[in-house]
Amino acid sequence: MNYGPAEMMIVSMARLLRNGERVFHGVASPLPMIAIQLAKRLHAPDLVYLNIPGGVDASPHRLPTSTVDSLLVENSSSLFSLTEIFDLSARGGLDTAFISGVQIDLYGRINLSCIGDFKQPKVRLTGGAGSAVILPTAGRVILWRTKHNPKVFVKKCDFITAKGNVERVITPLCIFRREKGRLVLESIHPYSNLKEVIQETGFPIESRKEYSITKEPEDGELTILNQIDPMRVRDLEFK
Amino acid sequence: MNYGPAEMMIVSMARLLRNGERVFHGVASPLPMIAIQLAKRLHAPDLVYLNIPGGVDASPHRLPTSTVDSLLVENSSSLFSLTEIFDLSARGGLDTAFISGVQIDLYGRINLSCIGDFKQPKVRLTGGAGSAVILPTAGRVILWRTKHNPKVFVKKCDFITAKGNVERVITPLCIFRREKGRLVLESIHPYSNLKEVIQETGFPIESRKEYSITKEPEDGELTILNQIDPMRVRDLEFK
Amino acid sequence: MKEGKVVSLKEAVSWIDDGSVVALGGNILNRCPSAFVREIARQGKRGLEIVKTAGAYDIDLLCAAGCVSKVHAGFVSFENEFGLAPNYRRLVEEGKVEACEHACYTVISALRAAAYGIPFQPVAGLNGSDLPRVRGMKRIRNPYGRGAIYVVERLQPDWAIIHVNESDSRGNARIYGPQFEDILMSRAAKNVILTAEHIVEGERLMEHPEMNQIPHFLVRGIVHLPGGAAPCGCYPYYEVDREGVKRYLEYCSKGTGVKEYLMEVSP
Amino acid sequence: MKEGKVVSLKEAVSWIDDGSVVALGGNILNRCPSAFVREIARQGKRGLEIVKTAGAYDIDLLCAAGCVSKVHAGFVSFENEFGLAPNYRRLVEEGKVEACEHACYTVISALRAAAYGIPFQPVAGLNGSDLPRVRGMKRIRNPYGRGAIYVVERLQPDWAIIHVNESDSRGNARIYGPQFEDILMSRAAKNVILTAEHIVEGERLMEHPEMNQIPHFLVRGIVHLPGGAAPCGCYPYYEVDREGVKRYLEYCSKGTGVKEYLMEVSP
Repeated sequence: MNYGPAEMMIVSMARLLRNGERVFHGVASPLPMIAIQLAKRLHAPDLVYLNIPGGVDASPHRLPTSTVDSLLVENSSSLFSLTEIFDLSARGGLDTAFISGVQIDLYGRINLSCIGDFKQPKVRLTGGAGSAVILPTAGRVILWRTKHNPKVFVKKCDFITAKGNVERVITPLCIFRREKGRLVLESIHPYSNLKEVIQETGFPIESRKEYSITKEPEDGELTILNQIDPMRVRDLEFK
Repeated sequence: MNYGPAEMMIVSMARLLRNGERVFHGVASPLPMIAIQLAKRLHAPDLVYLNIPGGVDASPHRLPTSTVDSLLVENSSSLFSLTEIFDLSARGGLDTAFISGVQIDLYGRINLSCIGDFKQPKVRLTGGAGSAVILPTAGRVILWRTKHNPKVFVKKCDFITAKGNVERVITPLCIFRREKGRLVLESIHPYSNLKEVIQETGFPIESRKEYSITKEPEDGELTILNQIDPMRVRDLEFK
Repeated sequence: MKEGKVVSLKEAVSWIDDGSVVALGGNILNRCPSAFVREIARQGKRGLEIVKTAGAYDIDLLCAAGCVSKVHAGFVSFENEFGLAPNYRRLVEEGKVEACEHACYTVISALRAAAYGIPFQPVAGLNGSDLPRVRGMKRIRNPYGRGAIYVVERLQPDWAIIHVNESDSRGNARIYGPQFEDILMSRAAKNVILTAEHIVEGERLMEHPEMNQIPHFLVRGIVHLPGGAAPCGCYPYYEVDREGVKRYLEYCSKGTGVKEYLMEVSP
Repeated sequence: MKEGKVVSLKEAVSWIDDGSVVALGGNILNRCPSAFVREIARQGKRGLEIVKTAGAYDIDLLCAAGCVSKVHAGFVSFENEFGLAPNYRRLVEEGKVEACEHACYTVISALRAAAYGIPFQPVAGLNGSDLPRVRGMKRIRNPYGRGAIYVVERLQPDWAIIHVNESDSRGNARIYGPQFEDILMSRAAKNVILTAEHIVEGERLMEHPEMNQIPHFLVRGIVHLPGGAAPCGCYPYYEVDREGVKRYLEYCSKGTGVKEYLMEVSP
């Protein structure tokens, strides 16, 4: 079956999720929203899905275009508010969180605040939402970003909005794993190559020798992904 | 109509309450529970009544013998938990609280913790419940105690469980008002007299000249009191 | 049912002084007090400090209308479909609005400090972030053991403006579905104004007092505003009006857009 | 419906190690996990630290049975009708149980610190009380301005034992009526055990997820115990069994009373 970066990224995210663990995504997070539903349909039916509207294990009748939409309380087993989710993470009870970054550096630190100076920014960005608390407190953080170029994957963030327990970074080209505090190339997606990854990454790619090729999305994975997201909400992140 | 100390105390408490204010009583507080209902039936229909089970403006079909009974959420307009009541008081939003004391000193400080040393008590008492937070943070505190003798109204508390914004103290014999940090005699109940109050009080009675005689409970007050408390729950505090 | 604390939109907005700290209920495009916010803009309030974990339309519109001096928030944007908040972004870049960026949890913690009557609230996390440095968040020693922890300063809104599903005329109110940080805001703020889809009989709300998350005695006034969250959604009554959001953004992309937008949209 | 996390009373109690910190839900004689507490006594646990804002039967019985080393509470007594808690009182006076007296709000604040993942929680009040001195509560400076404030140390229960009206077999649970501090306890504790009047279908609870105050993923085990709060009451099913409370107190007034009492009462 056909697939592109969106499908490759979602499937990569879903594969990382474990049955039974507590997983959170926040605002502006279509890919994680879809990846969580996919993981629940595949290998992780008892994954505990937490989101900002507060639905626990929500299973909405259709996917919203906003990932804080009230649809994300549909068919929940209880309500567990954003405040509660932060508390849970703060006390060590959140296993996995998905966070994005406008800039991401070699150490997995992210910038969601500003380009240029914080007080007199060239570009004021969205702000880091909960990331400055989630990155240091969640069991692990999976970063993702739907653009892979040297402006995103930078030598140095203009501002460090958050730093912490980043485990992996999912991009349209590859997957990074964090080892000894630094991002190392874990695998390159089948349609990309090492040259492209190096060219599009602003920080040096370490440990080149050990990377692999990301396993292609399987037909079964793609079939269920399309059932979950027939309207292609996932494409919103690639506009 | 006939009345005794219970009625005199309840009516005295009720008269102090103002329409619209937020009033709280805690555990083991039959007289305040009844006084609040009385005030709401008399001059303070919009008094906001708060209690530990969390009923706002509860109007139970019968009075419980315990003042943390779940009956005290009946006919409430919302639930506002004990935690919320403490928060409210902490931020300056609780107008009036009723608190009792096993020992009460000249400064309106109370002991609910122990007779003798705290660590090796002669008598371990109930503990102060919320008093150590309520006394300093509530707008005013009305103390009451159904025994008036030198063991209750003491020169020196064995232990200061709480100190704070005590405004008045209602006893079976009299009403004290706190002025410049000290309890002064405001009025003596009609069936008692100055000699008895002095004899039964362990601290010196100040400003004797200005005290008055407490106004007797009126028939209207007693009629409604008996409607509210036909089973004489109020007598529990005098056993 | 026009009795009790129910007032007109104009009157309720007139209570808000220039320079006030105003917490806005809802989240991004969900259950925001949009009609109230537009009336704030029409009355030309100035120097407001806005408090919200994550906002979009409401914050952007108030910025565009020149009402805002500071925004205390964790996230300000319309998310993927509609992009960045154009006026907020521009005015922060021009130095006309101060972005008091918070982690969403530090907004919550600062509101907790207000609700709990304490000057500051300890908060987990923030290690390694530049936010504490640029925002002046202090780190203090744990007096009970090793280590230190960040504490955020109390942030007490003068007003919390909350759009609810149902309220009675005294202010006993209900939110159905996601509550976001609204209940905490109602406790943290000095005063609460509700805008309500429905003004209902108190007797009906009393049948389930445990569902009335906002008690009457915290509420100063109620404005009856059916559809008052639009173009944001109000679960379960109506979803986000995506055309309405686009129309706002289109007006903004013109020069004097927001004034014209406010003339077109009612209330 | 005996599936999922539903276990026997014996098994659930067997999980609790000697020396554990155990928070008990309910308040005084309302919705206490009484049957669970009796099984703790029967299994002869030792050195438990009990956490509760205000307790009576449950704390007193555990003290009588020799299970308790410390009681962290604001108030321990049966109120006016039944008087002081006789065993708690005696054992504290004999130096066999330590009364770690709290203001109820400092129990709440210490539990908040645990729920919020922070080492301490600032708390308003306490000025002029002897409690901070004898209990070692610290006062710290406000780093954002003048003044100082008391902070209480985190108190994280190993277990919260909560008697609920309804639970499904996964632990999604509901309390009807007064919740007291139970929801906070469920967040503050490392593990939660529910005792439930009714084990119900999850599908029914999902019809109103907003009423399920305890989410399944916080719950380790559920014991089906209809009447499990007795002689305490469980709103709205049954009131306090005043004869039952009297019977407990009568047994206690004899010498080896609690052992006999535990043999008579079931479960």
